[in-house]
Amino acid sequence: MSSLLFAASVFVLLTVALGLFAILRRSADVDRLMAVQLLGTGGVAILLLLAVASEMPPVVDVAVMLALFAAFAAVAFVRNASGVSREARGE
Amino acid sequence: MSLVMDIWTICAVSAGALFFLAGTVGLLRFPDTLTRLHALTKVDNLGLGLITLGLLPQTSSLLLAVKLVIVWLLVQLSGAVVTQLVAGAIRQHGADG
Amino acid sequence: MSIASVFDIALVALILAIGASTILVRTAFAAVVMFAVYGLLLSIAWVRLHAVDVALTEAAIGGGMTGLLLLGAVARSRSDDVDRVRVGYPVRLAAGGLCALVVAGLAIVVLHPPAAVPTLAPVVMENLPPSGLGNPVAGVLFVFRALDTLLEKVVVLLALLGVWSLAPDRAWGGTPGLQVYAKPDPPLIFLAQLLPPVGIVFGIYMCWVGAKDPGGAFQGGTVLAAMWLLVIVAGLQKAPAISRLWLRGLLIAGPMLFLAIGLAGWVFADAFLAYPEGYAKPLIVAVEATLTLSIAVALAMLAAGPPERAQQQ
Amino acid sequence: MNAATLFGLCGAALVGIGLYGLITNPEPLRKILAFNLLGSGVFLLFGMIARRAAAAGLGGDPVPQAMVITAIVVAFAATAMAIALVQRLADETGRASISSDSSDAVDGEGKS
Amino acid sequence: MPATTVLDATTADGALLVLAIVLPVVGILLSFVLGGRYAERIAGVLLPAGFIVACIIFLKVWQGGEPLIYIVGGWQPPLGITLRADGLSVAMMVAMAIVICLIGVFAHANFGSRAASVETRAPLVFWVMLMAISGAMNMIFLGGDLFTLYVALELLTFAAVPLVCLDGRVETLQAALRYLLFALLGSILYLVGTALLYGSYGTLDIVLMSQRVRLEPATLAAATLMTLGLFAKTALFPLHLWLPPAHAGAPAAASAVLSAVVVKGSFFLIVRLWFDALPGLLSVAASQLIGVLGASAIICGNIVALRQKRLKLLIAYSTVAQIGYLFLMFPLAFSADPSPHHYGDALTAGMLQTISHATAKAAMFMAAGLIYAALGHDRISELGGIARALPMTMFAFGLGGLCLIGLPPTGGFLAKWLLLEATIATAQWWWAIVIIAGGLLTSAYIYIVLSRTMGPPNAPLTLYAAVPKYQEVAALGLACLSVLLGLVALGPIDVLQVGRPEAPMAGLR
Repeated sequence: MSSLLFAASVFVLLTVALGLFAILRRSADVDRLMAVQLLGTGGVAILLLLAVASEMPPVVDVAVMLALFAAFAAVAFVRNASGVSREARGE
Repeated sequence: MSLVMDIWTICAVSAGALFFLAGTVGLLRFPDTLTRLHALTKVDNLGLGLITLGLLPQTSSLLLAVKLVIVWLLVQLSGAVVTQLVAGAIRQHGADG
Repeated sequence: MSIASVFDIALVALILAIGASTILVRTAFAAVVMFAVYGLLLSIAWVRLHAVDVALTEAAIGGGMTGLLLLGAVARSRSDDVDRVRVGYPVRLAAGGLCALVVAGLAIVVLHPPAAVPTLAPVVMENLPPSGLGNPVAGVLFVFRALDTLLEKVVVLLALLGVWSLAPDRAWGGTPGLQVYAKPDPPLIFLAQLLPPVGIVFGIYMCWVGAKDPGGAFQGGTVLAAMWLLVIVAGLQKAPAISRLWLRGLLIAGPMLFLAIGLAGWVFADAFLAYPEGYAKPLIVAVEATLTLSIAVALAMLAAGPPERAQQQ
Repeated sequence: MNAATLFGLCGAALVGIGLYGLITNPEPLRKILAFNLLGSGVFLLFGMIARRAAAAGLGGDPVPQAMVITAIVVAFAATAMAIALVQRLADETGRASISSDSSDAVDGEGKS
Repeated sequence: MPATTVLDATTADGALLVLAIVLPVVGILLSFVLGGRYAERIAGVLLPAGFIVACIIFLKVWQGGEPLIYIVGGWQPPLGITLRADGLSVAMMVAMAIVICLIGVFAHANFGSRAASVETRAPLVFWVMLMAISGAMNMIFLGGDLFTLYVALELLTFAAVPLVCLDGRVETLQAALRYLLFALLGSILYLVGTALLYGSYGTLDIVLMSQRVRLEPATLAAATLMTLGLFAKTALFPLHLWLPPAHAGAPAAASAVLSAVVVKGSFFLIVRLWFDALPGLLSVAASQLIGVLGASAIICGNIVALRQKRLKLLIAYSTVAQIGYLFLMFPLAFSADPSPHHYGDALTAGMLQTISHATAKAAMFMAAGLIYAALGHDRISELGGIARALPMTMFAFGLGGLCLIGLPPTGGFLAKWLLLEATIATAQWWWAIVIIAGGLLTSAYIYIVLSRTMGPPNAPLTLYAAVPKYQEVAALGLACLSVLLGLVALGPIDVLQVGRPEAPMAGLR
């Protein structure tokens, strides 16, 4: 079972890597952000698979950590895109 | 019993991994940003969801199982919010951000 | 070749590719995005190295908080995306040669481990039981090398004061220049209402579980810091003015308690930073709990930047 | 080659990549990024050493692991300070770049 | 591995070492919560207290002839951390404590805080950072563990960088950023070395390491990277580019502490590394290379200093040159025909140069700061007549200059004399040329400044601000110290040999 889960994690890793590179070639920031989101989800999945495959339950905590931080890139990005920062600097 | 569990795990994890592939391909092939966002959400809820469900029978304790579900819910939440935020940003400023 | 090593090789290749593109990619925004992804992959690498404590720290600080900080910075300087002044070709060549030399040297060292690999793991495990801790890394941080940990807290405080010192004089004592949204953003507010309760519970769990399993004050504190920042950014709460006494008090509470217990060790356990027999675990847990709070406040304020607005009276 | 060595080599390569970026990138923000890469490469070297020294039922030597945790926190503090400096500088000058003298070029030659 | 390791034990009075580190830390924490109004008062109590502690430690080590050791938490290395005060550490500790205290006196004029006023930025930052520097230096002198020393090094960096840009001008911000990047690169390179050394020997304790060390690729790579990193932090030529703008742009008190104290921290670590942690590992060729860097620093630093138009920049470039002298001790100590005698002499000379430069340079930066405050500028060509207006300040500057040149009976003279003696004894005449040429160049720019200031003013001299007497006294006090340092040859200089290994040249080479 363990090697099958490893195989699944390799598969997920390769998939998201593929997606990542293809998207990073595009120049739009939104696409880059989606790539981060994709890799974030992929990373969480990989960690969960690894936790079970290598029987290291604390690894799930790492996945929780990643999941908690998953939205922050988007939050920072939107703050940038909405232009609020520029106004705030002017005051 | 454990055989049934194992088969369930194999099926669900494989299906989840396939959704990752599908989502990624969607992200690559779909023409505009909003549809790509749509593909992305499939990865969040179905891809990760199926993997989580598949892993549940293999967990050693209840706490661990609960944590797995929490992880999934958290990713769902952040995925949903990120999609909203990005879509909103696109509506305001166009796809270049 | 086992499937695990296939995974490792794929992971390393991806890390190197993303690391290199962080350096080579044209725009600063793309580089920062790359770096956020990079931190995430690195924490998987730490899991593969059986260092879950480090993986947690990397996920929280290396990836999460640093990414947050850099994204914030790049967001502020977007208008400065001017054409990059590139250094000359000879310099790049020389730099490349130097770096190749360094890599080659390090690779030789990596590939030639000493005949008998020295390890302190058995000594740590042998001496861990009196402290009542189950997590050897926490044991090293809070028992054997407690002095480092204490000094590192002072380093963080100094860095914070260094960041604050960059404020203009008129803004001293005011609130950090962390931008909030001008108008309420419903999805963001939704996130800022839903995520922090989970995050706070998880932060406390991290701190509590750190005594016996991977986790601890750093990781817990970072999560709390991130949640606080989220609430501030969403506009649900104001950033505190840096002159607030409670803020200053929280900042030093952890190091102060650590130091006090360390000094008490002089009287009750015959050495500075020694714990009296039988009381080690509760004392360490108390130190960790206060440190979690102090770290949370310190990291959040570090990420929030120097004060920019004078305090409203 | 075991996993520890593999990640050790990865760390070594990252040190090189980070160093290259630190020397050749004129933008301060990119220099800070490069410094973080360099740092994480060093941390991976620690990780390799810890993993290689696995014993007593542990997956790795906890002493270097603890050191990495300390170093990560210190690196974060450094990054925060550097970014605050860059931003203040950008606010003061309107552009985020170290003065246009040839310091970076000389840095590179100095170390080679 | 031979099991001959004799475990150290906490010596009587070892607790003083903890006190030397804890006092500044308490000061930092208290200043944070009590606020800027009290920071100066806290520093005013704790810095002299730290000086007294340093003196007591010095006396104990000198009289006892044995290093003081404290084992933190009762955990023996390699698991735990020891603090160790040998001759080198106590000499440096006392010297740096006294320099820091006098800088504190000097700084009262600029960063003094009035009671019952609101907290202001600069005073709080300055006093906290000053205490942090004092604590970090003590930690560097006493730390017996290479990783603890890394943390101490970072403590020093984070305390020093904000001092550079305390006034928030663009130039100083740029200088601070460049300094920070150099310093971070330096400490990360040091950290690589730490990792590799731990991987080879399973310990970072300096004493244990010196017993276990072998000549092998990992050790050499580690030592090279650590040394390079520390070179960058010490601003050894050609990694000195960050230093002049950073030191010249800072407020006078900060310049003094940066130039006199902070660069010595990383230099001390280089000495610790090569003389204590990895004894006898430095090859003759490598030591010659370090010597060449030092010599280039002396020549280039002095020549560039000679061409400076502004006094503070001149003094900053002279720091670059004087740092060069410190590195001349390596080729002299690790010469082709090693004898313990020259080894000790070169080490003594290096330490003496460190201390006398610290006192002299602090005095000169203070004097330059006073001139700047009085005139509103520090352009050398327009300094005419200032010697008559501020005689005590210029006297302090002149005495410091004498020490840098190396005229008897100053500490600089004794240091350079010992270096010259070592060059003759080890038959390395080429370093003697550098030392003498450096002295001549130094005397040239000191002469230029002094003759300008003693000459008649170009225009009637207008003093913008009165210079407080105690500031002049602080500068003069340091200058006098640098002169009187030459007299340590009569006695206390022996302390430097306390705790040195019996046979430093253990046959590794």
